[in-house]
Amino acid sequence: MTAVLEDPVEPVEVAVPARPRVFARGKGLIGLVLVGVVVLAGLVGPLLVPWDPYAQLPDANLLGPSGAHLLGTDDLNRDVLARLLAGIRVDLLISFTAVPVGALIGCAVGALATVNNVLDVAVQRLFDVLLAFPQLILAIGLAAVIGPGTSSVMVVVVFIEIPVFGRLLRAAVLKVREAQYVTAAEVVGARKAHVLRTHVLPNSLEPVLVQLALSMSVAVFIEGAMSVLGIGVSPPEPSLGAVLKTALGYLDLNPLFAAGPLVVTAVLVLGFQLIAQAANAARGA
Amino acid sequence: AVDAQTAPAGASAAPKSGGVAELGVNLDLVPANLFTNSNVSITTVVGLVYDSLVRYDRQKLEAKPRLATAWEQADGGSTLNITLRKGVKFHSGREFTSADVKFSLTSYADPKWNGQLAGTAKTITAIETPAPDKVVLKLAHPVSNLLDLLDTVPIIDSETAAEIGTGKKFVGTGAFKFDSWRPNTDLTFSRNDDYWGGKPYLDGVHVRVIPDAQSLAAAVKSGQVQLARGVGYRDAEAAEAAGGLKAIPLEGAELQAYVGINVSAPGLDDPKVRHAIAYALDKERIVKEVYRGKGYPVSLPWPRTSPAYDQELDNRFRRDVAKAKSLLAEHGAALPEVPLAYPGTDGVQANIAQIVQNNLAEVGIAVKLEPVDSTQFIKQLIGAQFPGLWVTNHSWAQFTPSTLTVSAYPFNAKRNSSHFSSPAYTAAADNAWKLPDATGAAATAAYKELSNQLLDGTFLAEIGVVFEQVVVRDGLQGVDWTRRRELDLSKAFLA
Amino acid sequence: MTRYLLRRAPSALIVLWLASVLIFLVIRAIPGDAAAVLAGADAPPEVVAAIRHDLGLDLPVVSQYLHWLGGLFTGDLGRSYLIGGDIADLVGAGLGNTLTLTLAALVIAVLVALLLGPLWAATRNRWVDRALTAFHTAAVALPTFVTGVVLIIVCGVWFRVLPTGGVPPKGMFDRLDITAQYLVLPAVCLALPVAGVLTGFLAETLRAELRQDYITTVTAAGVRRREVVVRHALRGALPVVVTTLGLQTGSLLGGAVLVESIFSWPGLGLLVEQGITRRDYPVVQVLLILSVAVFVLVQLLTDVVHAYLDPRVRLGGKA
Amino acid sequence: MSTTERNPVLAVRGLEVSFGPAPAVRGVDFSIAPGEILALVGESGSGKSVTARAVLGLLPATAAVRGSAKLKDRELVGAGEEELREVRGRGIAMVFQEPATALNPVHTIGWQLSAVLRAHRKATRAEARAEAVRLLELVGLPAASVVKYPHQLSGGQKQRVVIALALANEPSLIIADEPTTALDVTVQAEILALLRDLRDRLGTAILLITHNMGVVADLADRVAVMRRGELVEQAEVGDLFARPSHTYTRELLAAVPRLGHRDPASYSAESTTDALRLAEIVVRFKDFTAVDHVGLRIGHGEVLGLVGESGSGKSTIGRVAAGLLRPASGTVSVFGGDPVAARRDLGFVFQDAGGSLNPRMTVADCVGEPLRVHKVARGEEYRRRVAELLDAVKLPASYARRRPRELSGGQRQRVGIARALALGPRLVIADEPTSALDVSVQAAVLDLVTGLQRDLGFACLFISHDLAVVDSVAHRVVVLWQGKVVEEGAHHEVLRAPREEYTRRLVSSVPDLDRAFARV
Ligand SMILES: Nc1ncnc2c1ncn2[C@@H]1O[C@H](COP(=O)(O)OP(=O)(O)OP(=O)(O)O)[C@@H](O)[C@H]1O
Ligand SMILES: Nc1ncnc2c1ncn2[C@@H]1O[C@H](COP(=O)(O)OP(=O)(O)OP(=O)(O)O)[C@@H](O)[C@H]1O
Ligand SMILES: [Mg+2]
Ligand SMILES: [Mg+2]
Ligand code: NI
Repeated sequence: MTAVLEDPVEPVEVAVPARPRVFARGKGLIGLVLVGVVVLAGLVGPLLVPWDPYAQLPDANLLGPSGAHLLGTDDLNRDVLARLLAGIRVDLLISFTAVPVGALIGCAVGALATVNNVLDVAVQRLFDVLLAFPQLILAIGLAAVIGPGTSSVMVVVVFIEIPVFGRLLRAAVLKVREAQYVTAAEVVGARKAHVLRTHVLPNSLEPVLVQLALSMSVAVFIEGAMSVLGIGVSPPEPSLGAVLKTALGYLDLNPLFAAGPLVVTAVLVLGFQLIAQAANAARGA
Repeated sequence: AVDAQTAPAGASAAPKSGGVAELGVNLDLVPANLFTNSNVSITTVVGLVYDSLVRYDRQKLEAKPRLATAWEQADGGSTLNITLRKGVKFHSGREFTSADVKFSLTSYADPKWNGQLAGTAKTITAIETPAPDKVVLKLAHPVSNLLDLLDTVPIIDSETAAEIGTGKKFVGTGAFKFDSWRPNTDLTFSRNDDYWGGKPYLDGVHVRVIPDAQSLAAAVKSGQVQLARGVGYRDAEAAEAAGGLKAIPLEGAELQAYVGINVSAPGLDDPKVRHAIAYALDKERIVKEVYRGKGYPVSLPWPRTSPAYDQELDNRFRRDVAKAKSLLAEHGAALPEVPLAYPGTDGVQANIAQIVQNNLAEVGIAVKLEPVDSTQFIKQLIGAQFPGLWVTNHSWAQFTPSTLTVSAYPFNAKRNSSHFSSPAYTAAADNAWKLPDATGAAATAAYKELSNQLLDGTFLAEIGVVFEQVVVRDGLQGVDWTRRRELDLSKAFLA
Repeated sequence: MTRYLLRRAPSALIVLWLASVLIFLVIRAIPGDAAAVLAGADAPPEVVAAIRHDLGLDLPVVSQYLHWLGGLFTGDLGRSYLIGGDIADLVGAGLGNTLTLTLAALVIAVLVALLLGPLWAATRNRWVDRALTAFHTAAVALPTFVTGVVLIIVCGVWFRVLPTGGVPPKGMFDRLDITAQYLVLPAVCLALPVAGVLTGFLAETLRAELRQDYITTVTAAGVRRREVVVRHALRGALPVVVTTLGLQTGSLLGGAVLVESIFSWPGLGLLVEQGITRRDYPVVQVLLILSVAVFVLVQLLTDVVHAYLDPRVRLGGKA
Repeated sequence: MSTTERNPVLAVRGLEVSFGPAPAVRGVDFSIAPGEILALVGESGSGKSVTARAVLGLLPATAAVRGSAKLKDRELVGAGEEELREVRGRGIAMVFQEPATALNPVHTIGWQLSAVLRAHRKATRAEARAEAVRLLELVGLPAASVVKYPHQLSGGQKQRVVIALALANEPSLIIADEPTTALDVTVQAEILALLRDLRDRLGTAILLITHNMGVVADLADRVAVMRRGELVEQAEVGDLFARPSHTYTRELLAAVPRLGHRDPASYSAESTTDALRLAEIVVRFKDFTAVDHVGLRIGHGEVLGLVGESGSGKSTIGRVAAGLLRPASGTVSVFGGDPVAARRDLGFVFQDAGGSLNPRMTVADCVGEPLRVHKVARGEEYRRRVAELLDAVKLPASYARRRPRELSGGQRQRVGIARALALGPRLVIADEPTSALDVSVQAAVLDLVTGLQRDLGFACLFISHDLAVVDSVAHRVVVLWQGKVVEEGAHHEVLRAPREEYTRRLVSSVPDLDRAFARV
């Protein structure tokens, strides 16, 4: 028998998903742009608005939109646009710190638990318990324990995200552990720690990244709902939820009050979803 | 309305019988608190079901007969002889007698019920019932606010009193019989045909619990309820503008918005600083923007109808930033950041807190807002645990002035939330209380002294006298209320 | 199936037990106490202490826990301190209302998802796709408390076609048309986010399903596109959707807290919020353990339905 | 050929398909006469499937199709969706490669047959059901199969169902895209017989897509050879095997492994110890016995072929030998010790090369992992060793930085082999190292393995279900059936003159290429 292919010719059936390009071009790019716009608004927006979000302006009670106050003023005579822009910062702070922290704790616990069967069962039951509390009820309960405020919103978000990420990573690890390349590493005599570090974890993290994007928008929701319940970010600090809560009381007077936070939330949610979808697609799901 | 004078404006149509009035309230009943709490649904139930012995007129502090037809002092104020109305029946059908008065007053003094006027009730050393329609009260010493007690204590049926706490039965002699309570849902009442004051026009009353204030406003705007209690001030204003209904301030049943001050907190122990705080408050703005003008700014707790009201004294703390700053300068040392507690879920208080923070910042006092949930707020109020300032409402100043200083917890001369005590204030409070009569020259002098003490001490800075308001559709007329905000629908009708 | 349930039972019980401990401890960690609320604003500390004693709040925590647990097993849920009455009665009344509301919301969400999901997955029309993307974003991004307020203003105040809130005066089952009127706004409000999530999820799963080989098989056999999507692909997507639906019950129960308050719907969500703010421990404890139980039950149920929908599991092949 | 030209069922002219700028099919012409079986062969990725799908309009929207494909008089390229639907199933039906995924797992066989039947004609449920039973009987399945779900059928049975689906609307042409690749040789033989029988009885034309020359020899009337999107040769099957005119065709035919073409290779034991010795091995999964008292031994430098149909326990034995699986009973010894302890001297080549490489690691990292794990070499020395290994499997150094998914299947397999050789093993376990590859690549990989084995002299457990492949590499062969050893001996004896009934059946199922080559 003669070898037909002496030299490696152009690879046949090569399916190279050009991930970064696909991601950055389609939905992912739009998503990044949407989130980027909001982040930018939060970062530089307050510099462009002449009003201090905390300043209670004399004789400016519940003014409608005008040239001076593009979105009007609220019940405490503060410029709504200034508060909206400053509020974005607070929400982004919550999203970008609490969610990763929750994710980190969840992932650490979820991954560690897979090492030992008894531990695994215990951790899984614990996650079940945490998941079993409806999010808002958990929020009300925790806020009652630690008192309302930004930090309590963060704690609530962390608690909500822990089981979500814990379960996700655990499932991914269990699946990856069955992969042939893990067996391949075992068969050359690699240690457990080596296998976990170089093979299992890096390949389990992708669903986590997708979930991270989705959870970012969940955090914005939780903040809003907690503000409406009066247990969110404490006044006078502005947040999307706080601005929305005020706006809801004056919808009949000026529907535009509510438009600001709603548009921002929608843009954020859409942006994060698109990113998650694109990440999903890039994964080949 | 008991008398035409106090009937709300607009009651013009001729009364006619029939129909069930639909009411909406934003808070549900807490049966165990029936005699201590004064939330909207409790005061609705008490007003519909129960009667008191006397009832104050809403303009002047003058008691009118209810279940008592006559009363007179003896022994220089240490004895009160009361004659009761005859032929009055409880909703259970049982005849009302002097024994029921004794039972009700005794129950009220029981610490378990923890009635607000327990201090006054405890001065009653003996209750004699010489005849079914006669009651004699023996007092340890004369008190100026005995009639407040008789206005406040609901006459309850001794046979069913045990079931009040469970919310299963409320039996009184009032215009409406209590039928049922479904927690978080509704309360139903039907007409008491045997009511001593005449058969009510309404067939019944249905009270719905609508916890969301905005939904409550929507319900009354859409006509689903004819009367709503607990609608926000701005919502009420907007609803009124839309037409078809009125927001009626409950005049005579005034509330006071105030900033409480813990005088043992660092910095706040100096009366100069407390005065500076009082000067710094923008009371006009709070009344105008938060209460939408439903009230007026004050420096003292007394409403304008109170015998203690003194315009000159009341004008003492008008907003004066310069004065506040100079007082602070006199104090010298820089103030640490002062915590300000408020009930976090109460939008009105949250707004007041933010305005106060802003006002104080202007004169150079840094304030840190601390929202606490309502339960914890009450606990801290009772336990005098507020670390610095707090904002909330108080009442009782609409009654005999001495009632405030002996009963209301923030003012109690012996022990109050502010940790304030001064022999002069204690003496002035005691002096005003132990008067046999609530009005007259002696009383006026005593009240003036009391007011001066309050202003000097300033352990709480009053913001304004404000009103609860009920939003009533034009179709429901003849709505009345007591000084304790109890709803009286005995003469109400659906036009 | 019974064997399957029996196998799952121990872990469900462990979850419930763990939850009961957690609930009990966390609630006691909440500052502020019921006695103070009960005593009222002007009560002297002695009175508060007396009330504490009456309520058994001065007993050691462990014996309070055991007492409560014992009560749960004997069906004695205890009495509410502050809301008043037997907890069993309170919860009974609220449970019916909440179940009605959440089931109605669930039905709406599922119907919307079943209608729009396949349409979205199968459409080749750009405008339909955009409209559905917009719907999905709006449904997911609009918080319940906003839709609730807007729905009330529009349908209850401006047009006055529907009641602004409350429950049917004569009970849920007196006249179904009236019940429907009261139910529609809160149910739609509660259903919307779930419908959005579910629609998106169904469409996503369907798209994956439509890439499967067996879809090519039937397409190549000349089966109509609509039929391919609805009769062939949808069935395969259902098991996954059922699982998602199960996980969404948590958000339905949580959403009920806001929706019930906005629409004055006297259910468990309202009760739990009230219970926590008033420190009515016994009520909160029972409600939380109930919600955990519901969640656990729903998970079991979705597993069973999943198994039923997937013949590979049902008939004992590999999953 | 003349009949074909005059009255073809399907006539394809100048068919071009491109995905974006890259053309996948560039101008293909062929036609099929009624009742004719045309085989379309060619290496992987040459455009066979794309051609077939283009005919039925089953390509994704990203594909641009030009040219013409006529079913009788009906033009299919550019036809509307509804028009194509009319044709699909009734004019042209399709049979796919993977019977496991070609059927809807959540519906019964009967339901799926009915659904397809009712796509083209009005029929009541009962009528459709009766027709479904008839179809199942036509493809040799019991009537009771209608109520079964796909997972309750074996692979061969599933493929019969897929064929029944294709037959449901009596098409004039069936396109069968690799209908037997996923099946065992024995099952493959049955399916091929069925297709031939159907053609004979119903007169249906068949376009058979495959890269298996044995299948072609067995079944086809005519052959069309594709390469890189072009049709390089078309001929009657006999002509093609006897006189291939195109070089590519010649290469293709030469690469096909054939039973009995290697000189008998014998192995003489140099030492008394064995590289691998299994004795009385039993492996159970729950209550299923996968390996039942199996014993085998491999001497130093010996290549042992392990054959048997799918599920017979071959991979399981491989895993036991590598110490990846503990047997329920029996002893395993590698170089006289525990297999886990001997891992430094052991190389394992996985069946699924793609799956056995970490998608995040570069080719160099994959190959070098054993060196790193055992800290054999580092720095410059490490890089040199990796480069040597890549060179040994004929992968250019420029590929070192690529990720596994940027390689072709054959290249991935080479990476797997390089990794297995990294530590200079004395025993290599190769589990179906070529089953995922097409003939030409397979030939290259086999060549590589035999060459390396000869040079390095390691012992090898060579697992495969392809008897011809085993015949061309092994010294000795062990035949496995349902977890038991049924026959064992030198490769030329067992595979050319089997003694056992089962082995005979296995050998006779292998398509006889020699006859095709002999046919003129
Ligand atoms: N959807 C697609 N998008 C882009 N390229 C494709 C697509 N489908 C197939 N191709 C490309 O078209 C070429 C021909 O593919 P095709 O599937 O026809 O090969 P084949 O001859 O059937 O190979 P095999 O024997 O592996 O099945 C390949 O290079 C492949 O990468
Ligand atoms: N982890 C497992 N759990 C349960 N059953 C298993 C497991 N691994 C293998 N089996 C079963 O054991 C039997 C032998 O499997 P094995 O993989 O050894 O077969 P094989 O001969 O390699 O087949 P193939 O040619 O398809 O690779 C099969 O019936 C398989 O279903
Ligand atoms: Mg192909
Ligand atoms: Mg195998
Ligand atoms: Ni010819």
